[in-house]
Amino acid sequence: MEIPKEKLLEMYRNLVRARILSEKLYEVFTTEGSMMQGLHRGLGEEAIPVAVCANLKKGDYYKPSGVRMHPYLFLREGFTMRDSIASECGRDLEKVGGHQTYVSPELGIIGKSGVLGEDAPMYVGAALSAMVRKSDQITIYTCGDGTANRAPLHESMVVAAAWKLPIIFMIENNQYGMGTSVKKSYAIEDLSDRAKAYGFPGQSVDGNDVMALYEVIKEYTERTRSGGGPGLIVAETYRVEGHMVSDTQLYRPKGESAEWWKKEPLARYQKSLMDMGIITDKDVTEAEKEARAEADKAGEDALAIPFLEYEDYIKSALDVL
Amino acid sequence: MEIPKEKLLEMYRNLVRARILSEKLYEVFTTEGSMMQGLHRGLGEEAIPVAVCANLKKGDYYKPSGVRMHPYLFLREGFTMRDSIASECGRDLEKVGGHQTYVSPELGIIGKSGVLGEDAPMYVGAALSAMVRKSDQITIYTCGDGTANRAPLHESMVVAAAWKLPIIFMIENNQYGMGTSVKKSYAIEDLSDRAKAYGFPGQSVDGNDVMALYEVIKEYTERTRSGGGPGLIVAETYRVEGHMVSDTQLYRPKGESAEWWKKEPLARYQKSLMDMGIITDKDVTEAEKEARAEADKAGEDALAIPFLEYEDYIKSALDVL
Amino acid sequence: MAEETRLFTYIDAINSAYREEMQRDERVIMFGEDVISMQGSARETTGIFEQFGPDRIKDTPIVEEAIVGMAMGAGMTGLRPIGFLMFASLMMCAFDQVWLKLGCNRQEWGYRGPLPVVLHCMVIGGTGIGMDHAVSPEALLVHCPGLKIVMPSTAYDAKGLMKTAIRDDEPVVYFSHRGLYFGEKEAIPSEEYLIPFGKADVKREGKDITIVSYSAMVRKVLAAAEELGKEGINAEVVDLRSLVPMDIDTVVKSVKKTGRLLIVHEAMKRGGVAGEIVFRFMEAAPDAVKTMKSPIKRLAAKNVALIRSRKMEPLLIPQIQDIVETVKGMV
Amino acid sequence: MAEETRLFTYIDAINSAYREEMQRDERVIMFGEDVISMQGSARETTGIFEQFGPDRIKDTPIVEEAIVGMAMGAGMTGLRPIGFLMFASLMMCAFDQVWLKLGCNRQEWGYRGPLPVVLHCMVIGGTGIGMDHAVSPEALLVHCPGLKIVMPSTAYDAKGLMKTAIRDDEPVVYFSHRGLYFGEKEAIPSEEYLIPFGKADVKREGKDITIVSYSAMVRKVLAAAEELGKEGINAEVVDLRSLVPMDIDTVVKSVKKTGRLLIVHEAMKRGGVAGEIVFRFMEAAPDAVKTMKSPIKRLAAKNVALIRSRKMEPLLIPQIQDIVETVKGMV
Ligand SMILES: Cc1ncc(C[n+]2csc(CCOP(=O)(O)OP(=O)(O)O)c2C)c(N)n1
Ligand SMILES: Cc1ncc(C[n+]2csc(CCOP(=O)(O)OP(=O)(O)O)c2C)c(N)n1
Ligand SMILES: [Mg+2]
Ligand SMILES: [Mg+2]
Repeated sequence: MEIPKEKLLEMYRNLVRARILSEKLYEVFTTEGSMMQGLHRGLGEEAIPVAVCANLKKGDYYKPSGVRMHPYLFLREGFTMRDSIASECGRDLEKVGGHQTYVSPELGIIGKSGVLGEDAPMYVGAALSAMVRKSDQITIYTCGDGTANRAPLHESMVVAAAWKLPIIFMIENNQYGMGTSVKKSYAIEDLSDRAKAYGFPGQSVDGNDVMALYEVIKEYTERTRSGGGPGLIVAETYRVEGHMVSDTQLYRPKGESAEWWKKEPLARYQKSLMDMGIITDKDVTEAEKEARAEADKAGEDALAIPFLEYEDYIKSALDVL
Repeated sequence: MEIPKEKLLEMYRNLVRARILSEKLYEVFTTEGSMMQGLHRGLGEEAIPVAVCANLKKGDYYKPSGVRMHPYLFLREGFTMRDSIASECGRDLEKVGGHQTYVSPELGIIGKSGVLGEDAPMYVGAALSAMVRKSDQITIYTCGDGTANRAPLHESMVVAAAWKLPIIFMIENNQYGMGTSVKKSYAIEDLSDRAKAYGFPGQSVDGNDVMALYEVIKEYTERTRSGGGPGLIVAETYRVEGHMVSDTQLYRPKGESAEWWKKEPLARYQKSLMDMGIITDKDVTEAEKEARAEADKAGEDALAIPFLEYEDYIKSALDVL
Repeated sequence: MAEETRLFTYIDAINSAYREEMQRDERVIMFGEDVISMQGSARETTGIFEQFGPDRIKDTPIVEEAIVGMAMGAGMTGLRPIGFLMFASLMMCAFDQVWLKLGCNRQEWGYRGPLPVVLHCMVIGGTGIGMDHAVSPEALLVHCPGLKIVMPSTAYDAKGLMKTAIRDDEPVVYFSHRGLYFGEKEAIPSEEYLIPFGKADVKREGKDITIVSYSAMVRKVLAAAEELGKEGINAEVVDLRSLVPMDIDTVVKSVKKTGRLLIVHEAMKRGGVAGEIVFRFMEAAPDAVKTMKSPIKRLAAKNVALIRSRKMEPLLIPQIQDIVETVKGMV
Repeated sequence: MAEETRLFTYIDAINSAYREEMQRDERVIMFGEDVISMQGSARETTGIFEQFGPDRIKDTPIVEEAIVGMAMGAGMTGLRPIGFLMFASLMMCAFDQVWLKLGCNRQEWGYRGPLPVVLHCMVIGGTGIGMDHAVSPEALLVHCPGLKIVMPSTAYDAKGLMKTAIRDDEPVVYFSHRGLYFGEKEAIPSEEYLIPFGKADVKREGKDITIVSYSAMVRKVLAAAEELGKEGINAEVVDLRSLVPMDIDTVVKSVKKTGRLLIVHEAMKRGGVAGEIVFRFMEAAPDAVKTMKSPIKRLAAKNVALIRSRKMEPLLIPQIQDIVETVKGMV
């Protein structure tokens, strides 16, 4: 498949923006008074949302992987980096009419569950809804390798398969669920074998390779959108940092992370595009500069957003007594 | 594989006994004052517990399929037909030190859940326990095709696979879960494909063919007992009656049940054994006569068992307040 | 049948609410296990498939978590789903979905949009089927921030409350009771009517004691009240109808008149809804307790699991005679 | 460290109970998510793997239902498992396993054998992590027939109650509170000790009001009592320690002395444990309410979901100042 040049460039700019958001999040986290609720970031895993968003249409439902990938939703139409930072810091987020977590059905996101994986059936419900409403919206639900073992993922795949719903499940296999290696939590090598249990297509792909990802996602979304039913894509990547800041990472073989970092998506993609003659050093510098400016402004704007007032929350939460 | 003659005869007698229990249960159900809690019987599905029990050792844990196969536990050492009937009628069952449901860890049964499938993790726990205790006990957990779609089955298979536990999962595929055909609840043809998701062996077998069942179960139990980890066996059979007595069965194509009844296990097995020269008409008559006598006595004995007294229950249930 | 005579059983009434609302609003859909193939647990969904077709009603595989979660997802994306769970106990398999997702997440996320989901579950205590099927879990849900809880005791209420539930923009858990399904038929208005949540109904007037109850227990309380009436004890029976929101004012008004309060529920005593009712009562009328003619009491299932036994299970749940005796001990 | 000085944080105390009991009885095993790789949610299991090896402690995949169910199965077949759930909220994903299987089935089946299972879960309200993580679900379990519920507030209690839990032949749910984990160190006896369930502990004596609480709220109540003391109001603080069984006698005794009762818990008010406490109190001392100096009150989280916000969440849970003001309103 030949990926159009504009797509390649769009994804490049987005990957740079995503990476710079990863960095910004750390900055914000360490900023006194930001009130950010922990830091679980997706450094090195940014290629996945970039490639997904490049394949989505307006109105499609998309949930990035559970713990760490939510902020990259800013890549979708209707959202901004500022929203992402504000959301992580519990600021008043007008997108949801109040505060906090990205929820905006019109913009294609219906929430995320802190209890991992419990949001999968909701997204299946969105897919069902699109089918009943005879809309051509598709749904992409992503979770981590650890979460993929959970009960609701299974029931979700069971119904999606039985009803041939327009949903694609993605597993972001970053090799760890907190401190537990996939090697310990799975007896299969290729996580996309899970699809065989349900009777829909499944495929693993290098999750640090933007173009490979784009192509697989394109194939799957096209099939699903034209009534081909569910699919499962496993994106192989790596969590280069600890699960969260305080993680001592003793469970991890020395050097493993450094080895993987050599395969991180941005440098690789940049090099490919340069080799293909699509970007130059100057483009790189410019993209970074722009993204940096965007992120700085977003950080400032986000932290300037007030917190929801206590009374407003109580009132809006409709205390029924 | 050559099945020893004694095994063949043992299974024959057990299949006759199981069939006659099926009939007896209906009698008891329609007996005034028996207080039987509904009738969901396993008529025509008796080959499965017969072939399983022929492969179990004392101390192995075994749970027959959820709704309808529990009474056939009498085929195991330590249990009797009387226990089965008493259990279905809520009579005082000394096996559990009180009443009701078969539970007797020493005899290899640790209970069953009315909420279907929720007992699977318990049986995985029994398998774990055997492994930790360095015992060679294996566990066989069976559920129906409908139940096999449920969440706890999935999580059970996930851990069993990850830890290579000595457990065999069996799906008794009788083609329906209440009124819902497997064709509607699965997008796969062969339910044993589920095993591929976990990385252990899986196989489907004619669940109305005693000898075929015996051989597959033997292969699987031997592998599991010698440290080979979990397996999945799907026994293809058919629920020839309604889900329960009041079931109008409108969901079922006319004639489907009659067609399957031609394949019911007892007549087939009887014919095979006769063709093989292992039994004669006389053996058949005798086996039936004996089993009938056993069942009649069991019915009488069971209904003569008193109900637990209210105070005893309250006391024994340890009302902590 | 029901249509002609305008006499409805409880289950006819629910079925008729389903149909009227599905007719009225095509966004209303329903799904659950065997809702087509077996018309639900006990014919709740008779005729729906024939009338509304496969887009509006669906049989699911046996996947309780998915049923509840899908209802939430469909409810956020333009539909008004009714998720059907055969038994209320099956909610236990989908508890995170019911409690944290449907109940809490909307508030936790700050999402202000509609979440028009009805979960309909059947309670079935008293038939000997055991705790695994027969648990009445309302106390667990009353403790959840964002769920409305409805438990009707008559055909009339069942219909009016179901219609309100389907039109509500917030999640509602609707518990029907199997013990009421095929009871005596009631005349029901042929004109459309709705019953608002949070309005208790005085099902019987009296002056000697207030008995507060809901769902199938109301029938037993009314029978007990009849018996007590013969002995000159006049009980007022307050049917809460919805537990969230809870109409405590009607309870206070009644107790101020009678001076006595007994709360009766089918669910287990320890940790049951009686505790919430009594605290709400004391908060609404802090001084009333001082002048009451007898201590407030509760009557509920014993603090043990319902046993799977047709003989034993009914003994664990309050019966008419238990109510009669408890009241006699109070007046 | 802890070993030398005999000064223990709450989490040291739990860890030391684990070790002593695993040392004492080789049937005690434990498993849960990341109990080896990350030493639990917050170092609960430090050193266990090193001391007892891979047969006795296991990291599971992320499978909460399986963790609880396996504990039950292992408990019925000769072991004494501790199932570890990172957050109490994760119990919601395994609710049928906890409530109907572990809690009810033994009674429902009539099984009389031992079921020595401990579920250890962490409660973490007040840090801004939101309802999905921070829910304190004890009220749901108090309504379950066959579970014992333990919620210690000090390192001393945490150790003694954990040891009792591990030796109990019935299922125990043990809630530790993250807010206490790394608090001030306490001196703990170097000799072995156990604390029985069902014995409340008067953590502070007083004569003006009885404040009943448990878990982390006890610390806040004690701080409030100190403040009130400065203003001449002398509060008696009763720490229930276990909710099932519940020691209502100590509460009655205290209230008979003080004439006032305030119940404080971190979980949401509606349907919370305060309702059960007050009903137990009225059942145990039916006449006491008549002579009390002020109406019984409860202070608990607002009837909304805990929001995922470091700024807002703490405001939804009772704080020291709320307790002080409520008490002032009562005396
Ligand atoms: C149901 C549930 N179990 C456990 C946790 C605690 N927890 C938070 S993140 C995490 C690891 C998730 O791993 P994975 O799904 O692979 O996502 P990743 O962190 O690698 O992106 C765990 C166990 C949780 N939040 N929800
Ligand atoms: C979790 C759960 N969901 C639904 C039910 C109601 N129910 C009882 S039997 C049954 C069908 C089970 O089908 P299957 O597993 O194929 O077993 P079979 O009846 O065919 O032996 C259902 C849905 C239940 N008991 N538990
Ligand atoms: Mg991961
Ligand atoms: Mg079946």
